[in-house]
Amino acid sequence: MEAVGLDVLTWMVDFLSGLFVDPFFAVARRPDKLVQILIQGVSAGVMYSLIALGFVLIFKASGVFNFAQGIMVVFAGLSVVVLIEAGVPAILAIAGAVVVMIVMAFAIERLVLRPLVNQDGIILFMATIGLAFFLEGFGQIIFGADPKPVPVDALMIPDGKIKVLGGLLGKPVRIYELDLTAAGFGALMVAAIIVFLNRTKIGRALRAVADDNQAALSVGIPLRTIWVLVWSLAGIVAIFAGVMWGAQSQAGFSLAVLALKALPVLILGGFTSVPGAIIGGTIIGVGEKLGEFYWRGVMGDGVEQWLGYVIALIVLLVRPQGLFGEKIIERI
Amino acid sequence: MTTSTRRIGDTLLKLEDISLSFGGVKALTNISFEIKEHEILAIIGPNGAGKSSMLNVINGFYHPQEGRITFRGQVRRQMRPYDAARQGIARTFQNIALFKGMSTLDNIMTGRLLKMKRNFLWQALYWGPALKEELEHRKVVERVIDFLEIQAIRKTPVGRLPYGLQKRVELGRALAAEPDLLLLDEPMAGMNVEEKEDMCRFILDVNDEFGTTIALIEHDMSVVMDISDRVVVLDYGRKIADGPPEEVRRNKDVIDAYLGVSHEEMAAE
Amino acid sequence: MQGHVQTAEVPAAARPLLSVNNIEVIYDHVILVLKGVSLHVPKGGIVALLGANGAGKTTTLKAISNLLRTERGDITKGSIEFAGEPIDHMNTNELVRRGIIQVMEGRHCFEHLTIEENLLTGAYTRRGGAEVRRDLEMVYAYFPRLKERRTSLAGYTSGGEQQMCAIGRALMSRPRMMLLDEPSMGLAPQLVEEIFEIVHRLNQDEGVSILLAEQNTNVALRYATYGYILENGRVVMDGDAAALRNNEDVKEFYLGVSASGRRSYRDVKHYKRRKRWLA
Amino acid sequence: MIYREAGQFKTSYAADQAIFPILQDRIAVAIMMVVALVVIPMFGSDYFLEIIMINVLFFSLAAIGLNLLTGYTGQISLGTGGFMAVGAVSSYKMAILFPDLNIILIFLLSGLFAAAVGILFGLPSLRIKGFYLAVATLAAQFFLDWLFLRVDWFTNASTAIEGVPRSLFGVTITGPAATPVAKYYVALGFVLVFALIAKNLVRSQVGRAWMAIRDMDIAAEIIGIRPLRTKLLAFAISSFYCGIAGSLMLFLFYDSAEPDLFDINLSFKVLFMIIIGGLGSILGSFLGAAFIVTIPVILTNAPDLLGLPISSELAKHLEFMIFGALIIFFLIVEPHGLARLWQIAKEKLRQWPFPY
Amino acid sequence: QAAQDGIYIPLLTYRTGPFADSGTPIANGLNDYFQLLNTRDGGINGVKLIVEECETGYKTDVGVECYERTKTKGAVVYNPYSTGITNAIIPKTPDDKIPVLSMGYGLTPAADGRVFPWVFNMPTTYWSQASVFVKYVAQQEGGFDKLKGKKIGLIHLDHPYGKEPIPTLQKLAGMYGFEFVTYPVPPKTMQDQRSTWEKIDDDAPDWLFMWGWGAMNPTAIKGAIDVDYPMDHFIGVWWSGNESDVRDSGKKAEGYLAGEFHGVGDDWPLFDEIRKYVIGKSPSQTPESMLGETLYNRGIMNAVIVAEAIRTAMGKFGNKVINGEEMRWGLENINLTAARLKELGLEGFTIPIRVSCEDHEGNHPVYLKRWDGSKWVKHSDWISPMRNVVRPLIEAEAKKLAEERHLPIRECK
Ligand SMILES: Nc1ncnc2c1ncn2[C@@H]1O[C@H](COP(=O)(O)OP(=O)(O)OP(=O)(O)O)[C@@H](O)[C@H]1O
Ligand SMILES: Nc1ncnc2c1ncn2[C@@H]1O[C@H](COP(=O)(O)OP(=O)(O)OP(=O)(O)O)[C@@H](O)[C@H]1O
Ligand SMILES: [Mg+2]
Ligand SMILES: [Mg+2]
Repeated sequence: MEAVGLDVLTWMVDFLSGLFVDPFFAVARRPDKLVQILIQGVSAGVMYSLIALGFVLIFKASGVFNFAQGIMVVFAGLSVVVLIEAGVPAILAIAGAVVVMIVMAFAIERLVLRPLVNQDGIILFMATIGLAFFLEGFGQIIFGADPKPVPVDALMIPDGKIKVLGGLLGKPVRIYELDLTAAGFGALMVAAIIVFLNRTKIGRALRAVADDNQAALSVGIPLRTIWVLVWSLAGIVAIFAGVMWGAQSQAGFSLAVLALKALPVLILGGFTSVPGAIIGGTIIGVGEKLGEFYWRGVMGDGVEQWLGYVIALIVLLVRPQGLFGEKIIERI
Repeated sequence: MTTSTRRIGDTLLKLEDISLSFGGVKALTNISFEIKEHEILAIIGPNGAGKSSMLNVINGFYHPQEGRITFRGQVRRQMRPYDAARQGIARTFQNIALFKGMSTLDNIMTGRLLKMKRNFLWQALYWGPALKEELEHRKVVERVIDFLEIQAIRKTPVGRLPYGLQKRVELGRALAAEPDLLLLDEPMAGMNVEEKEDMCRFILDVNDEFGTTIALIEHDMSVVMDISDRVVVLDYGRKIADGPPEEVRRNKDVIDAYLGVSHEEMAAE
Repeated sequence: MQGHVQTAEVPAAARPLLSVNNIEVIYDHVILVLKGVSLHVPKGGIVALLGANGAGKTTTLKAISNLLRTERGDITKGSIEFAGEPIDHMNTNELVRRGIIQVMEGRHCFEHLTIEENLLTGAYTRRGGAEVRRDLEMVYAYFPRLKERRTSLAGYTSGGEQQMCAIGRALMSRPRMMLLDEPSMGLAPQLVEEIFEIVHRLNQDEGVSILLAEQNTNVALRYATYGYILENGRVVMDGDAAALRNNEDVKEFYLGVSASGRRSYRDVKHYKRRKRWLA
Repeated sequence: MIYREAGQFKTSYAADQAIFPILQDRIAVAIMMVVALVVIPMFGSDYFLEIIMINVLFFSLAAIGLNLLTGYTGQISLGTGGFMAVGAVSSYKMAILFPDLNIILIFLLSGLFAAAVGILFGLPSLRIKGFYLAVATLAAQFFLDWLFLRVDWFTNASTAIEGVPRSLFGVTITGPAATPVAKYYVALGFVLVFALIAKNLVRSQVGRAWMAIRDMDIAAEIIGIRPLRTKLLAFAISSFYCGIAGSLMLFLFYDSAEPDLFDINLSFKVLFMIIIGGLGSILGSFLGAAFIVTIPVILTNAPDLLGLPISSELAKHLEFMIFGALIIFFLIVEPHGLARLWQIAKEKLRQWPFPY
Repeated sequence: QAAQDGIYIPLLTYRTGPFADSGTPIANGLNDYFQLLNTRDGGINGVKLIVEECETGYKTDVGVECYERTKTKGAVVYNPYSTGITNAIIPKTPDDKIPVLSMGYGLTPAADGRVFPWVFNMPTTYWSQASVFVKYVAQQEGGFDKLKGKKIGLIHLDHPYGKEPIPTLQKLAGMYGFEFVTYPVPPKTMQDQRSTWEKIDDDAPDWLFMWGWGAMNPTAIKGAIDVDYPMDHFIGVWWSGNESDVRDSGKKAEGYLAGEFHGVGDDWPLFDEIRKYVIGKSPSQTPESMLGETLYNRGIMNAVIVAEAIRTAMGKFGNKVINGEEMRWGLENINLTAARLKELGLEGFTIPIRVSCEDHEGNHPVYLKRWDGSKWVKHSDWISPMRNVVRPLIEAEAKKLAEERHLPIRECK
């Protein structure tokens, strides 16, 4: 009995020191690695945010949890790639993809959202699942099922790496130009969206629509226009996300599942907050990369598969609406 | 169930120096009053005066920052709403809070929840004692349904019912709990005269037959004047009057704050 | 009695601003709710729509503002015209642009917006910041309580405050015609009067036409020029407000006064079932 | 006017509370029972039994489980796959560790394991609601995925977990050697019993408390329902069902499966079933499971049956498109699912030949 | 009905889904060879081949559906092309009496033909291959004794397939004293490998093996480039050695190695025949440029084994539509000699293949190929696996499975 108790005790001590002590030794051993992991975390976070942003826009505007966002990202990315492969200049290819996404927004509004106006969130969620299936089939027919490399040169996306801080940390830290580009463009895009939402009356209208579709209609907010607008916007964000994700690996339909990575980001930041998507992304990105790297010894690999969700869960227990989400109104 | 005649008894609920605020908004300031057994107490006041908040305090949904609540001699400050329900406080809501996806019958059956004792394993069998219990309570509920004259909508999902009937079902749900204290928040809003008459009838009968104590909020002064034993008037979170209807109606503060120009007509009618 | 309103302001020959012709409404493809309702609102008139719970008042208003479709309801027969133009298949926002606005039953404020933001959404279809600000001040003048609570989230305000907010929001759109669904619900008596005063003033000063569904028959008939009584999805009676006020049945069932004067609620001992005009 | 209750008066509350109060319904159900118990096993091909019927059955069980949680209690869960995995893994483990334990008992126990895990992951539901909760249940899903993949003990260090062969009353009912008919009866037995139990639960007080929480949790609390207890009970029972469904899936269908088959896609699949079938409807769970299981099979076989010469690749893409479009189409026709559609159809029948 | 007119061969393929990129060339290779036999020779020994694709999308449940649907049509052999699907149908085979040929993938212990008479994973398995990689490393390092203290990493898809080589490598690590570290990559996030490569960079293993599939491969190669991992110490399994895996990185991936058990390129007479009889003719969907691609060739190789097994079976049972049981015999008694390969127009394409009642793998040698920045070139000689290590592992694991699953153990005379 006692021996067993002792075993359990040592195991506990080992486990806890693995969690909370060993990482500090690891950092002391290679401080450059910590900086490197932080950079990786932020970069990964930015990539998650790019997907989360599309979710947020659509959720804000229609209270729809758009399951098809992942596929839209793939669709948008592939449109650019395929157009460039067909010899279209990069800038026109992007314009072409924008047109594709706007057309898609119109179609979705007409065929899915309009007939389902004023339905529960879960029903619309289901409809977007239907949409995701449809787009997956349709997309593979027109683009082919095989993933395609993103022509970074044609798009003038730098993809080299810069080594910095070598003197300070003993070993240099790598910064990837691709990540810098993503972060830079991401920041620009977020700023533009925030200005657009706050400076125009559309922003307020969006929140009204999300709160109560029917009442929004009744005061004359043109739901259909708003939907098309927001889905187009989300589509444009998707182009960017698609190209960036594609450049990091390949543009193909298997990217769609990565959209799940955006979910903890969303809840952490709050479903309706644009800045929340960015900050949430960064927190999740950094948190899970740190956990994955420094807890490998005690937990094994793959912690990052769920750590993001657990971080989000813990935050939710304190703030049920996420960090920046609209307060959940509980009244009777 | 006592079939007492109406006889106002001792203090059932006593509120002392209740203060409640939300951030900067002071919803209630130093409010004290009592509710006596078997009486019908009306709470009136302008919009935003804190009436609904008062009911929320009584049944434990809001927790006042200050003050003391004594219910049946027991002092309490903090409790969860379900404890209030356990102690025999039931209520209806200003914005209808029915269970929209359920039928009228099921809604009223939920009111019996605290009285049912079989655990879920028995219920899973739906047989023997569980079935017997279910049927017993169904009988009680049918009595409530008969009483409120809503037999025809027994099986209709309440979400589809017109507003007035929903209010009635909500009353039914509260009644099914056989409460000692019944809190009604604007039970007659959105009803025409005839329907209000029905509602008054129900309220008076409950009070009469079962001796249930009732606290109600209502904006229709003729209703308040006709059926209440006592009226408490709130304004901006403060109590400005407390007394029998006739007296309150003539109170200058009440006229200024609440009744306004129309009190002449009210009085005339 | 079917006919057009005859009031001082409106010449007899004027065509009604809004006319609803014999409409039939079905929910969910199976529940028939309106069984041929016709009504007319003259330009500059105040028309009251009365009826018991479930008679179909709300449904009628929603049919006009075309919010029905969002509830899986459908107009299967009849037509609706506004200023001589059919509008039965026009979008709600298009109708708002044309000047018809509905104040929905049950408040429907945007919970997560502040009171002020709620009011401003009412002006969505309008341009011109200055004018909108002026109207905002006007609404605040009507409802001082709203001004006090302007920065609170609407979801946290009291029932009456929300009702004021809903009405104020509709006013912000500068409508030509308002569809009011139980505007007095949950309001203190003083405010009920005030609201009707505001409605009256809008009607007089700005020529806004009003269609009003109301349970507070007393007040409604006092301010209205004409009234319709709905029972079970049919119009069972209509006429000038004054005439309705004096009708015995209306008195009995809607005004609560019988031959012997107003009954006390305490004295109504026996349940009496309303005599249906349509058995 | 074939379908109506005219002339059928109920003389007791008990009769009124029967599951099928109308005679016509009772006859229809009796016929369906005969079909399910006799006709299908007698005439169904192996393919039909294994690929369609057994799938529909264990998915129905999972769908009922999720429906109790999401449809009746309003707690959206995306952890179904994880809870099914708990069932599958624990039944596999028990079957290996205790070779003499009765297989039916093993299934039931695996449900209990899943219920325990369900309770654990249901705890946040006190504070977290709606889509936020949905994403929180994903934490359960991904954690369990990871756990079963990472900790060898659960899978006995092999790459797949197996549906170990077992027999009942001398008939082999699990494992590859069991006949489809035997497996079918096992699945049917479980589904019938547990569907009945679920129906009983939702029409008694527990069910009403769940629905009250779903429709308006604050009001429910005010009338005396304890939210956490009620929600946890829903999590427990729901996971119990899902756990058994997971075991059945392993033992009656896959025979051998990697634990990662019980991934997030499975969670979504079951969620589709209850939304398409109808939230808050036991019948809907069956209809939804039937829809989601059979439509792809029909679509896969369609080009072949119609003799259309399209490549398997194109056929697959079209299948996705049509499946997606069908989901949207059904939602537009009736957002409340097939069960409601069925109800409306009955209502129409009742009024027939009058339009309304 | 189908089976009356010819030998029915269902193909469980995936031209859709996340792994379509790898699935498509394989499917094309398989199809094209059978189509060639049909159009050029009128089938095998005059018996037509009826080939039907069933799209699985690499999903196990869909694969099982395909299996159940096609098995009643008289299928003679299954090529599941997914370790998951293979695992799921293996238990069904003894009752259905249809053999499974999982060529170079699937359940490695199934190589024990006494426990799994219906499963064949010739010409070689993951375990054998892992031992070949270690052998190669030892060669480079200058002998097995030099392995001591070295660190060998394995980056793998975190999926039954990816985990296959782990027991062997662990065993070898124990034997030769090198350190063995794994880097699992979850399938769902295989396109985001940042953490994995940071870990590899931190640990700096001397050699790195890869068991990847689909989009994991090109992403991993980019990851290696990102952290400057030496390409010539990075060796992929034969499923991580397709052109599409490295083409994208081009020159930067120069030096990357991968295992292989058949020829690369299209310098064999057979490919001319395919060009002549098949390409551009329905139902073939192959673009001409795909000929000679690694995975296309793998499909061809797979088809050759199937066809030769049928021929073998016909040798015993007669030139007729054979059934699954006869096919099983054919597979077990296959003898693909160098001479036969030459006849087929594939001289030197692969090494001769033979299996036995006990050994369904054959333990065939493997070689390494090298990416030169634009194409694959043969890099090493054929290297034989360490049978003395691998075979006992296989037998032990097969025994364990036999006990768990109550499988009968067949006597091989
Ligand atoms: N969405 C709906 N689906 C089905 N039936 C409905 C729906 N909305 C209303 N009904 C039914 O239509 C009838 C008329 O309802 P309506 O709301 O128009 O009545 P009302 O006159 O406004 O009543 P109240 O005074 O209570 O507001 C009622 O019987 C109601 O049950
Ligand atoms: N949860 C809350 N958070 C913030 N403010 C609140 C909250 N609940 C109530 N209030 C505020 O407290 C005040 C009193 O509200 P209450 O609902 O009690 O008013 P009431 O007397 O019921 O009014 P009405 O007649 O309009 O229903 C209001 O100004 C309201 O905005
Ligand atoms: Mg109130
Ligand atoms: Mg109404």
